[in-house]
Amino acid sequence: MKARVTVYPRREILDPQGKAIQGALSRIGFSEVREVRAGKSFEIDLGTDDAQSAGERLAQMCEKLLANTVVEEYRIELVNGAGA
Amino acid sequence: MKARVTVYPRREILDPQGKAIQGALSRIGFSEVREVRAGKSFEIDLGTDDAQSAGERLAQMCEKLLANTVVEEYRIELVNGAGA
Amino acid sequence: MKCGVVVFPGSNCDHDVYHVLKHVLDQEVVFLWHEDTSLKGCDLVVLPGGWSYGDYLRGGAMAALAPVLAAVRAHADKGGFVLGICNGFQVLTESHLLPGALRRNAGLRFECRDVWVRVERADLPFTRRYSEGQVIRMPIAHGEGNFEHFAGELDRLEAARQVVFRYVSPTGEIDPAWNFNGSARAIAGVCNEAGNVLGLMPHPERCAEEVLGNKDGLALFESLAQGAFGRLAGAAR
Amino acid sequence: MTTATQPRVDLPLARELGLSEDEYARLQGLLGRTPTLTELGITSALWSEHCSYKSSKVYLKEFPTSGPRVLQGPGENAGVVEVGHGWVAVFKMESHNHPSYIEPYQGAATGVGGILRDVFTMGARPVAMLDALRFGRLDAPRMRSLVDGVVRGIGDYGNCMGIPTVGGETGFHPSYDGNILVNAFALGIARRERIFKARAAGTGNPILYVGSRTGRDGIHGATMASDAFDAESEKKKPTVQVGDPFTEKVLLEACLEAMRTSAIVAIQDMGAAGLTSSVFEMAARGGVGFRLDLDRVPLREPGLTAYEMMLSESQERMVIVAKRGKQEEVARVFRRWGLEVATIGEVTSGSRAEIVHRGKVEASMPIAPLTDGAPVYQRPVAPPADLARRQEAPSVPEPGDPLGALEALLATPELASKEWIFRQYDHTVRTNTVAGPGGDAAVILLKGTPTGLALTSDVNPVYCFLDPRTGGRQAVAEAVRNLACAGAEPVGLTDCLNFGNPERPEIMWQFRECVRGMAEACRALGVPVVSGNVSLYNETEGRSIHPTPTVAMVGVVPDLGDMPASHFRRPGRRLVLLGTDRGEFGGSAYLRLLHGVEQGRPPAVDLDAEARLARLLRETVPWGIVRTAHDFAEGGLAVALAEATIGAGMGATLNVPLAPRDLFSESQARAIVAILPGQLERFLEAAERHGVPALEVGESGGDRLVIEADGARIDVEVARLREIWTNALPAALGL
Ligand SMILES: Nc1ncnc2c1ncn2[C@@H]1O[C@H](COP(=O)(O)OP(=O)(O)O)[C@@H](O)[C@H]1O
Ligand SMILES: [Mg+2]
Repeated sequence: MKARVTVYPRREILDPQGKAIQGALSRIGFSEVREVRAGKSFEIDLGTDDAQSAGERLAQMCEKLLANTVVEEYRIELVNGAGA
Repeated sequence: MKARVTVYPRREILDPQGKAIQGALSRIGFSEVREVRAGKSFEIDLGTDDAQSAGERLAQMCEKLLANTVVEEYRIELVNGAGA
Repeated sequence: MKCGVVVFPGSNCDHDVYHVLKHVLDQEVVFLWHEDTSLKGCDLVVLPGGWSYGDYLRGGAMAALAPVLAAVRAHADKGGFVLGICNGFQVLTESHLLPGALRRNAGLRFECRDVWVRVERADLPFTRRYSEGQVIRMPIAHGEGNFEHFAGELDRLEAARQVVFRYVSPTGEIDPAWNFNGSARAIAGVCNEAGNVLGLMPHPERCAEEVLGNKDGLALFESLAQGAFGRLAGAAR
Repeated sequence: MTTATQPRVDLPLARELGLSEDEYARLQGLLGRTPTLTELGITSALWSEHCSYKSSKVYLKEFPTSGPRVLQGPGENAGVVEVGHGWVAVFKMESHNHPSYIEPYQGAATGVGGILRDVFTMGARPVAMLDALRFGRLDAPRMRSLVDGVVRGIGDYGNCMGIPTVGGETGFHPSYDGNILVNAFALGIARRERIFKARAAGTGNPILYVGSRTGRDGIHGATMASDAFDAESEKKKPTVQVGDPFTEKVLLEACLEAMRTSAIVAIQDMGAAGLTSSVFEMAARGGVGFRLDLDRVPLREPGLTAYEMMLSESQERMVIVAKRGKQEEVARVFRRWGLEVATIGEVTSGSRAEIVHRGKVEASMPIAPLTDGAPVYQRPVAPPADLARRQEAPSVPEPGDPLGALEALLATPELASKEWIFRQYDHTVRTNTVAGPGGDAAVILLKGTPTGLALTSDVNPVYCFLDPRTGGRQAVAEAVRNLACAGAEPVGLTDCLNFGNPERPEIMWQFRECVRGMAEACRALGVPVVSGNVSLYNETEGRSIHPTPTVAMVGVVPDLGDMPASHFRRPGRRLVLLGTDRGEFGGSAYLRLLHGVEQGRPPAVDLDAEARLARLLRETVPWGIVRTAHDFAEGGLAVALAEATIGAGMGATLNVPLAPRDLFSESQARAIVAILPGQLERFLEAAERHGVPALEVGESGGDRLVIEADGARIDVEVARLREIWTNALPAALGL
């Protein structure tokens, strides 16, 4: 089973990277872009097919390592093993 | 309309970050993790509701700025304005 | 004072700290390996600068989970001295031994230069050889040193006097132009509530010898050495 | 890929891989049969320009390479020079031009990784780096992002390794619009008796593979580096290698630790042409054979063919010949650092390479004819047809407003401060940096001694273009002068000879002339060449770069206590102008950047005058009376004085006997020094004794730079110059 974890700076915290990208996009002609948020994405190949336990394990991984919850929030999406 | 762009190192190219994260996860007890790929995620708020033109513009943004296509590949997902 | 310098794979200021403690201040120093579970009786543990485990995720994130950190935590809980410099500071925030988080510099680039830092507290074992409000010059070299916390938490830190160093102008004023990495409230270093754990982004070990043209950082190590023996240990041997 | 789908080995394929018809015939002759695909790949890599130096070898022989301090000259992974107190300096420079143009971040990063491995493979701990960069015009396509990528790549790699980048140089010129140069220099130190060599020996000794796994990245990088650029190069994208500085850092620590076990016979990094060049070169140096079992090579993905494994340029890998029975001692060290170790073969008697994969002999070839016996060419040489026109004396307009001219020069990316770049490099880690980037030479402390090592990198490609012989002399002379300004005696140099397509006679002429000029200067100034690198085919769509023989020089400062700065630090110091101005403007910044003229003969290089100036500085610096010394380079006296005052915001007032225009002349062998007031006589006496023209011209002090020259006057606040000079580069980059 595969999963995708996305980690973003928390909403209430500044995102200088997102802002810089938005600025750069607008300078090269994409002025329609209203906002960019920049985060990280992880594709994780898990050795289990049990969605329930996978979800729990992934949450632990996020809390312990993948995200710094002081300033970041995370989202977990399970991807069907076959579909990935 | 919002979009999510995900940028990953191309498959055949070394992904030191993914490798390091997989190693760290395994050291702290998540040895079931077979592989981690590490990439970037951008949430982009576009000033248009036309999915067709949005898709084209986003592809241009990726080619020009968001991804370095020499070593990275990207994926674009449109998110319904209301749903995001 | 027996000092331990932790070596993570990827640490690269370990020898620099070792050098100052051992050859400039004549203290007893040992290296501690990231897999060690004992601190070998050290009074002071230093987490040095570098890129622990490559730091490809976030500075200090992986090192915070290393076996040696459990021992460091126990040492800190008992009131032992822990000093984190640069990457060491990141390890301490990631392991919640210190509050806050260190994010990418606001300018999104690595910065190496001298900065001016104001000593906000001179009553700590780390700072007693400085005076409160003293402005010192120290080198910095990092890409992720932008100190961040929620407004409420920042207020709490200020109230508890946990802010130890701030980036300032050469004349000591807080000024966005001199807060080169965009840290909240220009915070360059913080301690824990008990004052026995200190983390800072600037490198005191890089300005502790005359030949390098700046000795402003030496007093930090002297403060610790003096604390342990009630006098300057370097002079005692 | 299975054998069945492998391409047929024939001349067209050999050509595609970069071999000429003659070379292919030569290989067939050597083997007495048609080569296998693997053998063909190996040969094309070993006989590539990058690995074999086939076009340059005949001229490189002209360099002086020995001297009383030289322990190892060219031929090993890096040169080795004694620097006193039982220490040796180990250094080399390498180019990573083509990879950096294709992917600037990874190209520059892996360039740094490669040069560091060259140094620590010799048993030395890397302690300092320089980077010499040449970019095109900032408004050329992709150029701003190339600058950004290269600088980030160098920074991220070196910073993570914890090795300070203490200096370098950065130039901009249209000739690099389509072909930038990234030259990386690394210096390591070791105890004299602890140097390791890459010389395989001992029949039956195991060959170990350590470090990262092998992937398909960078296959045929050496061949790519030996090819000109065209639209086709785009297709070669998959050859991009990705650097992993963390793995390199642990590899460094593990190698240095393993070298203390006495279980290592020889060690070599896998650089260009990966496993092929490392194993063949080690065997060739030791005069032994080897057998490799490719089934044991650690792979990143399954299914690599023998061909791919032999030619992969995956980074952060080393090959070790261990003492038989002691390999476990070595392996333990690497495992402790979290690195993989595999025994992939052994040293054999005789002189052949046997490479086996999946039970099949993939290569069986003699070693020496492929390495030492690689083809050598004496390519046709001819001066360019338009040389006379290039060298025609240009007319030199008077500056109506000397201050305006100075400000305009300081505002060009060429002459502006490079702080935006070097602030992204950690230059204080290791706590040895006594003089970091921003001055003439960088100086690092040799811990535990009063001694310093001074480093500098120099070349003026415009001079080399106008007159390669003089340009070659000038690069060496300027480096010696930069070192002398720190009171350092040069002990050796390494170079990166970046040129266009050697198959063009005028390029080979440039090459020959530059090398001759360098060799003459090395002899006259007593500096041996101990290592170096040649990068040819720097050409895009038929347009060659300017000849760019980058020189990186290392010197010894006996006692750091007396070292002058390259800027004024205190008021009241007497300023003395050293050397003679001849009003020389050929190839000058003044003509090129302010008047768009790149023409004329470059300033003459009087090697004897250079030697005398250097001796004067080296004698007087230890007296402690020379508090500032700064040489004149691009932009002449005016720019040099601006730099000397900007450094610490300390002004100066001078009156010089020069025509206003000559404030910008680039005559060589000149410098400005600031002398302690009571010591002026003593200094002037020494200058006279050394035969160096010296003239007291003013003193330091105040916050303005005031220069009187034959009625004209520059009078400006130093702070204003500083602002122009520091903001110019970020502004030009659009930041
Ligand atoms: N790419 C770079 N990396 C590090 N330092 C650099 C770089 N480019 C220039 N510098 C530094 O900027 C200063 C000025 O460089 P340069 O003009 O080449 O000096 P000089 O004319 O004295 O040889 C030097 O100290 C040099 O080390
Ligand atoms: Mg120079």
